[in-house]
Amino acid sequence: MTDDLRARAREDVARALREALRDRDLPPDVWRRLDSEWAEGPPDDVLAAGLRALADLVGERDRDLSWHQSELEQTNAGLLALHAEIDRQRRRTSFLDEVSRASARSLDSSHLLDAVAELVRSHGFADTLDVWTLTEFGLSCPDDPDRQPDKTTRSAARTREAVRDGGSRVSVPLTAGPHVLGVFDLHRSVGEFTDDDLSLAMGIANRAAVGLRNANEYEREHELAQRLQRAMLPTLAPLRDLGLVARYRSATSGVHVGGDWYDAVTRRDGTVVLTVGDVTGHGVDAAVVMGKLQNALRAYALEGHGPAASLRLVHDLLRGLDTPLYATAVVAEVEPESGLLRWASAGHPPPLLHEHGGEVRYLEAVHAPMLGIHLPAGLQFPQHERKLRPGSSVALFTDGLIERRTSDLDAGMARLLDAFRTCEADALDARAEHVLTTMLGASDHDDDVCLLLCHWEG
Amino acid sequence: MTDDLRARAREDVARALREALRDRDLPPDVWRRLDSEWAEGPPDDVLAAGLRALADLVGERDRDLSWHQSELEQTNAGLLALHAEIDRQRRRTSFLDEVSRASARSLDSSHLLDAVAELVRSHGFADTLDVWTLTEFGLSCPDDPDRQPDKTTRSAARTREAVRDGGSRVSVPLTAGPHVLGVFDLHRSVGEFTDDDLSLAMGIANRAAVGLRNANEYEREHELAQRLQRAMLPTLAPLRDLGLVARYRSATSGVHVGGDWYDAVTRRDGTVVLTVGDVTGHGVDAAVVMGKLQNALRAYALEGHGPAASLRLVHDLLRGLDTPLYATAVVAEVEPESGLLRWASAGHPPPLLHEHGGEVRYLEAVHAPMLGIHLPAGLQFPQHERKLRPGSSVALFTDGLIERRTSDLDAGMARLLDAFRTCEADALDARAEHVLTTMLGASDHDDDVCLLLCHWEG
Amino acid sequence: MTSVSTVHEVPIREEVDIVHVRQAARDVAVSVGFSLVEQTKLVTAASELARNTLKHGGGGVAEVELERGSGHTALRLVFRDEGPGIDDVDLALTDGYSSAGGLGLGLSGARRLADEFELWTEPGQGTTVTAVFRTRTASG
Amino acid sequence: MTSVSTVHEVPIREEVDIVHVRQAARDVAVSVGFSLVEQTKLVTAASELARNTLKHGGGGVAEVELERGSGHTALRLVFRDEGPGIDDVDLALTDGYSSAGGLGLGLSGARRLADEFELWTEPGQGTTVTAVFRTRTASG
Ligand SMILES: [Mn+2]
Ligand SMILES: [Mn+2]
Ligand SMILES: [Mn+2]
Ligand SMILES: [Mn+2]
Repeated sequence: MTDDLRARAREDVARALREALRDRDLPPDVWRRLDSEWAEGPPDDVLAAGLRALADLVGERDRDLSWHQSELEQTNAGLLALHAEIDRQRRRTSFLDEVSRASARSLDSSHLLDAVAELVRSHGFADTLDVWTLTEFGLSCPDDPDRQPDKTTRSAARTREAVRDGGSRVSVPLTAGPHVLGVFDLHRSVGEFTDDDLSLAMGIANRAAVGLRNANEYEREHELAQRLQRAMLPTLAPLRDLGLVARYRSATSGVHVGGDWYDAVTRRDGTVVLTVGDVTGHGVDAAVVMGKLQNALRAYALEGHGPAASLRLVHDLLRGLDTPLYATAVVAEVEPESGLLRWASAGHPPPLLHEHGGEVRYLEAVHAPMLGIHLPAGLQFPQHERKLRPGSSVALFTDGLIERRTSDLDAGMARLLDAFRTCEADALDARAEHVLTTMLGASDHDDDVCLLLCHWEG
Repeated sequence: MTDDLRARAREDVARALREALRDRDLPPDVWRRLDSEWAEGPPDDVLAAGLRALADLVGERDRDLSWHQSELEQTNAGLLALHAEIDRQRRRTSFLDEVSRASARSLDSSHLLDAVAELVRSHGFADTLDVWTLTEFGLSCPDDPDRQPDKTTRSAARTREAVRDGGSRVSVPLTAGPHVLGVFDLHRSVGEFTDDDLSLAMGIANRAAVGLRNANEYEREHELAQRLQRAMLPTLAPLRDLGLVARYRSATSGVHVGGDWYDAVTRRDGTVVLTVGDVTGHGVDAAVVMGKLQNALRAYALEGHGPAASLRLVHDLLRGLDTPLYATAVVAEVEPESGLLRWASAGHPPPLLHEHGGEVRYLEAVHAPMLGIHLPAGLQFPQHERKLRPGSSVALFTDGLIERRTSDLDAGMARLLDAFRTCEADALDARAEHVLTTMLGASDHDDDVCLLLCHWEG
Repeated sequence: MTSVSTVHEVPIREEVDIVHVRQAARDVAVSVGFSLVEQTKLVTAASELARNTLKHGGGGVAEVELERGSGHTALRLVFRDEGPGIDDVDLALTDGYSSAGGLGLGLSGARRLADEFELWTEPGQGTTVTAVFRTRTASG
Repeated sequence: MTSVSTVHEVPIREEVDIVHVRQAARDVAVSVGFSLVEQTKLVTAASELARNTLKHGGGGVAEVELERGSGHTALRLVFRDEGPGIDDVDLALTDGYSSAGGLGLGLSGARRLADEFELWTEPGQGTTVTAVFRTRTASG
């Protein structure tokens, strides 16, 4: 056969094969490869060449397919892993944000530490969390003051770094700026803390520490204000010859800084001078004027001035102060030898006398006007006296005890008499508590309250 | 041809074809399908059947491959989108955590609002952030007190919800518990706020609001403590006949509550009584004793007692107080008519006299012991007097002005003389400032300081 | 009112059927306006659950159901097999575990991706897994 | 000391080459101890960058390089083409943009997945993209 004849025969066979595959929806590159196979070699091999070409294609496609299947499967698995990993990170970040928020929710350090501990447990980060706070006496456990920190806890505070103790215990320092404020001890009953957990624990501790620092700073200022205010009222030393009890209750609603005061002082001659007073209004200004009046009254009383003269002198002093506030006060002095009671009042509720037999009455008498208002020059303040019967008590108090927004003054004064009458206690302390409980109950009171009880046994 | 012959011929051809494809690494199902094609039909068609079967397989594999390619491509795109989406969420959560932390970093409300605003800008969440805080006078802009809130801002505060104004402005309320504390106005110069951005803005505002509430509570307590402390020192009213200036500087290191005091009071006869004193120690206890001594001294002075008698009475009063603290004090009285100066000191640095010509000296003289220590009964306190020359000033001060840890008392007293001598100012105010600046400078002082200047023109 | 309709039922007998399940799930998701991220979560879970049906259950069937209510559209995938069942469901849902080998995030990963997930199984009776995916965007 | 070696060079001429690039990248990643998540980020980025080279650059070549130092192993992918280049690089790196159509997270998504990313392009001169992936785990 000539080359020409061979070629023609080859083309015939190829055409026939093309015809046979015509209804197969084959991709273009299949035809390209078949045509190139068919364009070469002897016509007898055309069929086999076509077959081989197709078989090659099947093999290639099969390999490609298995690569793609494998890639798809691995990508799928990778997608799940990526999603799980990022989900873990997201939960971690949102956990830290929750810790930040819990640490800011309260300025009460024990509240916020409880809230953080609760979060740590509910997120399953640790099974127990022990809190240690650094005090002037070292690391202390607020939940159990007798407990001593162990080596790991102390080491975390000293090194300012997370310290492991085995796999299931970690101690992390609570550091805010340059200061170590405490330590968290974290325990797991199942599973170990990974390096990642350690850095998460530090993240938790850092956020809690900032909240703790804020709470501490708030508490410091709050305590300072409270102490300044409380320190304005004297701590009464027990008297030699008389029973004495004093109570102060700040208003439970509104401003908690008040202008009521009580005082008791013993002159060199043994006379005891009792004072209860009430500056109008509340707040810092009232408290400061209260301090001035209380101390001036004590100064005059100590010097030897009687109740009326002391009040008159304090009135002058208040007039000289640059303040729009007024005050009421009652001063009573008792001679322990004789049981003589002298008293004077400037616009104040009268003293109450509780006698041995149980009789209770108010010592109603003429009194001077309020301290600080304009008075005619030379006006004398009235003063009164009476002999106490042995076993009597005198009660001085401010209007906060008897005045309620819901009832009038007379009703309140009658209720107070009843409170003393119904009191079965004998001890002065218990009587004061009974009266306060009966008069104020558990309800809010918007005025502050003073009560001073003095007992003369005779 | 019999069926038998045909089958034999078919098998021969099939075997020959199998042989031809032997070196093709075809998957098992290809052989299965080829064998089943070759087992049927006339032998002439065996070749064509094999060809068709392979072609079918190529087509199928090609379709499967394109499905897998498409799935792989889409999964890849989906993975990118998921990653981008979760990355966005992660950044969002970590942004919120940063906001929480910034809101807790300081108890100074303007600091923390600045920090939050800075975060909001640096994260590109908004281009400008205006802060409004709710005061007793309504919404106020701390950066520009004259600015009035617009309708959108007011609406956010009223409804406690995020309010849009167009696409690029959002106002969100700062709410902590039941209280609205302020509003953030967020502006974008490019792009609009989506619904998602609105909820993120609320998340930012909620976190900032908790920090703001804490800062407000801290500031309230801090201010209360400061006011209580400051209110213990009088606001001196100008005198008719004398120039008067007083300065108090609390210690800049350690406890900021001190026991120094100054006072000035005019008796009804026109005599002016000046006092400066210093209770030992610092802190609340010293401050409270200071308040008592200051007020008692004022009471005695007002009553008419002279400097030595007043100090002696205050000594008795301090002895009667239940406190381990002592005090030093100096009392000076000036008669404006005559320029007569009387003074007495109890363990206190001497007064300084600055005369018209510029001469400066200390009024060194015998003084009584410290107040509060045990004294022999009936001991009189020494009192001194001298006539002032017209244009003279008297300076009373506490040891905090002259005593430094790094130098001794004598050197300090000499420095104080120099400070007065080198003063070129004439006004009393300016002289007080010059002396304080010269003596204390900008360095820390660990004791509190009082300075009282009184000028008699004559 | 909520209506539920079965849109596709795909037999799972060989490897290539996994791609059929993916395609069926993707088609429906696209038709009701799932975002690319939502589609990806759905298709990935469908793929893993189909593989689980094939490998662990010895083949079965996947149903793609569409639940339309006022204001929400949910796509529900149900995979049923009559294989050996799962002995310890909690263990099978633990990250990293797979009794049929592999990477072990299949079931737990699908559960994490889905909005709702339910697994019923009985030793010797086979396993049915239902996974629901919701879209936040309005349905198309 | 840090040593860099080219481990694979894969021509990118047709669709199926994308799978070749994926496989080459995955093989090397597995051999140096990349975790499944790290592998997935790497392979996904490789796939997108290969597709970019094919579609935008009209084909080119991918190189997989390994950088080993004391205590770290990094895998560097380099994609080179001699296509038309990119006119506006910032725009091309914006989420959602793709001048060759498609979903538009290819370049920006790859950049987000990589630890380091560099793009060099010159109109008419072609484009070279380098993406580096580090592993935190010790190298195998
Ligand atoms: Mn009151
Ligand atoms: Mn009252
Ligand atoms: Mn002092
Ligand atoms: Mn001092």
